Amino acid sequence: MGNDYLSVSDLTSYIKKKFDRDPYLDKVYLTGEISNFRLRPAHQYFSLKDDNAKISAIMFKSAFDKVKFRPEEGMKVLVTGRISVYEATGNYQIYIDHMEPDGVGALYQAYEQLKKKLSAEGLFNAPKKPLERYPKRIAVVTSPSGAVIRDIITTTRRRYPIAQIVLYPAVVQGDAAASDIVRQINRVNERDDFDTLIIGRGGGSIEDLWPFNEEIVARAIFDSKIPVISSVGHETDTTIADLVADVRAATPTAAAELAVPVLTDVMTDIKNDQVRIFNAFRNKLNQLQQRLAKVQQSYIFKQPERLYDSYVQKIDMLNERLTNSLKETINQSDRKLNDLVYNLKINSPKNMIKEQQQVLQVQGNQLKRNIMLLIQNKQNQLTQRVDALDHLSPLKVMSRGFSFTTNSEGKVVKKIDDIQKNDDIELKLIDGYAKATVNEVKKESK
Amino acid sequence: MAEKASFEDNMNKLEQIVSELEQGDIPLEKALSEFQKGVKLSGELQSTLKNAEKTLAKEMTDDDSEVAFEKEESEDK
Amino acid sequence: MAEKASFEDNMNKLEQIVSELEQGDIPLEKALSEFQKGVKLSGELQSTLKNAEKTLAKEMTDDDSEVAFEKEESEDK
Amino acid sequence: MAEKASFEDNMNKLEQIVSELEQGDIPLEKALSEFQKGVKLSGELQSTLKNAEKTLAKEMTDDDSEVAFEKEESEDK
Amino acid sequence: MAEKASFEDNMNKLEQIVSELEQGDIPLEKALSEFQKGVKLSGELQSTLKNAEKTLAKEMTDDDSEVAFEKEESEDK
Amino acid sequence: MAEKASFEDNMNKLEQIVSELEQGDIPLEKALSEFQKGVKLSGELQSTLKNAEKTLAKEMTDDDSEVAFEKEESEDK
Amino acid sequence: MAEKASFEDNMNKLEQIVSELEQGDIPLEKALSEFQKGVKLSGELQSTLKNAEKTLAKEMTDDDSEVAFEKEESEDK
Repeated sequence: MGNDYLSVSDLTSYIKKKFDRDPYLDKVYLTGEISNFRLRPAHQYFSLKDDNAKISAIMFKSAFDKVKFRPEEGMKVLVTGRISVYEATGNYQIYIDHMEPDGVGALYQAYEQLKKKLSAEGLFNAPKKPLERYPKRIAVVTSPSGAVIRDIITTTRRRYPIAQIVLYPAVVQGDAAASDIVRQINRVNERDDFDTLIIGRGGGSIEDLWPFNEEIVARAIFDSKIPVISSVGHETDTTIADLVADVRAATPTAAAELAVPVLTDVMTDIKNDQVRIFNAFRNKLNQLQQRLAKVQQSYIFKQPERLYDSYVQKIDMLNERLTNSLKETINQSDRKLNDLVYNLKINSPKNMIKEQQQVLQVQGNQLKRNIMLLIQNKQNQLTQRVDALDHLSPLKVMSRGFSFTTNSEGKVVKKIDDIQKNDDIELKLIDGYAKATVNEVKKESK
Repeated sequence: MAEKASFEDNMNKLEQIVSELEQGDIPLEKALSEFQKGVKLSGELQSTLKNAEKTLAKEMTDDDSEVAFEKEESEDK
Repeated sequence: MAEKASFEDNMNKLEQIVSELEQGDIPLEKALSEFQKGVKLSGELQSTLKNAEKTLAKEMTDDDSEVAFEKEESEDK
Repeated sequence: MAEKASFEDNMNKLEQIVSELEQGDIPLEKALSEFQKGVKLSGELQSTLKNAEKTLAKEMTDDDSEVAFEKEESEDK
Repeated sequence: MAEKASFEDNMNKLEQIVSELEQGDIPLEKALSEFQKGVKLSGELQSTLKNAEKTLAKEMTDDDSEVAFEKEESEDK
Repeated sequence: MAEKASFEDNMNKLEQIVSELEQGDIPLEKALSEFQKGVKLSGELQSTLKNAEKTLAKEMTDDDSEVAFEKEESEDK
Repeated sequence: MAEKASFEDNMNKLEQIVSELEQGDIPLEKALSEFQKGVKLSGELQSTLKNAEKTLAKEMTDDDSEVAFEKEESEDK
């Protein structure tokens, strides 16, 4: 025989896969009696059984935390979960993710169904109406006799006594409750003098709270023009009304606290706002004043003369340069002129005149000398001639004793024949003449 | 009714004015008018609250008449 | 129309004028007229601020005596 | 029309005259007439400045009332 | 018409005369008349300079009292 | 017409006379008359020089007091 | 007419007489007359020279005192 033997692990793993893949075993609705229950700190391990059978059950902490009741030995419960195999022991067991007590199971189912339907319609996720922050009139639909209205009135009086609470008494339990609640919600909505609507009921069993899980109530709340605060049951109870309402309050007191502010707080807020306005405006003014002051501090305003100071200096400087340059021009011209005048004087014809005077002097002297020489020369010539004449003078002969005789006619008597007796003659001697008369004439022969 | 409805509006306006003024970058003239509006508004709001009377809870009867509820309530206690 | 120019506009103008004048390279005649404009603007701005401050001061005084304030307010209505 | 020539124009003219004169190679008569032109220009410039000064002084005097005003204000504070 | 000859023209003429005289080879009468011309020219030049100096001195004195200055100036024209 | 003869012309004439006389071979009467001419010429030259000197002296004196100089000068014209 | 004869003519004549006399072959009477002519001539010549010298002397004297000279000169004109 060539049979292959499986290991236990392989088989168990195979069986587990079979369980896990089975669509029916993935979500099982199971009812049974709790057995072997002992509260453990985290995950819970117990069994579910009926008269003939028993199954191991496990509930992890995350799922068990959501359970709203305390499981007890022998308690009949409704659970949902999946079936799987715990390989270590080879046991199959139910992994419970939801558990609630049996007996309300039908209501619970109805609740779940409605919730699913309304959720699909978007009633829960529709935008919530904001609450009036400072309501004047608040309608409260609740039982006139319960603690709910009392708590709301007390809280409101304490916080915001100026809000008018108007009770719309409603039956909140039993078969008539739902329609009564709807009637009152509609009545409130027929008026337009309410700011807020509170719907409330005290705690109780799911049956007690059931009217608030009814569709007509849900729709009435959803249709309300006035924002709705719902406070139904205890904090752990979540009704459809709570889900549809604009705000859910854990308690009636909380509902009132949500509905109204604290009057003194409001007064303080206003006061604070006022202070803030003053401060903000003062700051604004201070800022602007500073900004303005900064500009006003500019030297432009403190010493406006600085605007033209530089000009004053510049003009003064230019004036100085103007006069200096003219002065310089005049001085230059003056210097040049003085040089010229100096040269003019140096080169005045005075020297020329002096020179010419000297030349003239020389010429004059020369003139005089020359004429004197000339005359001297002539004199010399003359003297020479006169001397020569002197040497030749016939008078020199006479000076040796010679004389000559002239007749009356003045003719020199050379021959005896030239005279006759009794002629008047004149004897010329060297130093004079003598007049004589001829006494005798005698001719001599030679 | 406009007066009644406007308390929250006015509160909002007041808050808006405050934040506008606190942001500080609005022109002076605007700031001045906002400031005056704000002062006036805050005065009005305060006065509205002061003047509002304390009320006793009432019950709306089926024939739409409001009747005192407080007595009943205090009797309940 | 100068009344219409906002405080900030005038402030900007004034600041511009002052910085222009401080830079100093503008012609004398222009500088003079700018200076005069500046003085006038600064006067106007100052007076605007004064008035705003007076308004503030008055509101604050009124605010201290709330009765008076409320009276005024109710007279306003 | 000389009034229309701006202060800076006249300043420039004066500067030109001065620099011409400083170059020194201009005829005496020209130098004289330029000098006189220069003196006249500088006179006009100076008178413009005097007027500017007077104007400024007046603005400042007017402005003093503001300072006084500010004093009061600071006393208020 | 001698007035129209510029200072520099006369200066040049004087310079020419001086250099002619310096060369020295001119006839006496010419030298004399040139010299006299030179003296006359130098006199005129000096007087022109004196007037220029007076003008300068006057402007400088006047410069201190501007009103007087401007009046005079306009009279000169 | 003797006035028209320049100083230098007369100087030359005088020189000529001097050299003629120096040569010595001229008739006495001619020499005499030449001499006299020479004397006269030298007198004239002398006088010309004297006048020139006087003129110069006068110019020089006048030169110190220009007004006087100018007056005379204008009278000369 | 003897005046017209120039100094030199007379000088020549005198020379001629001297040379005639030197030849010696002239009658005494002629010699005497020639001699006498010569004496006369030489007298005349001497006197001419004397006059010339006087004239010179006079010119010379005048030359020393120029004023006088100038007067004469101007009188000559």
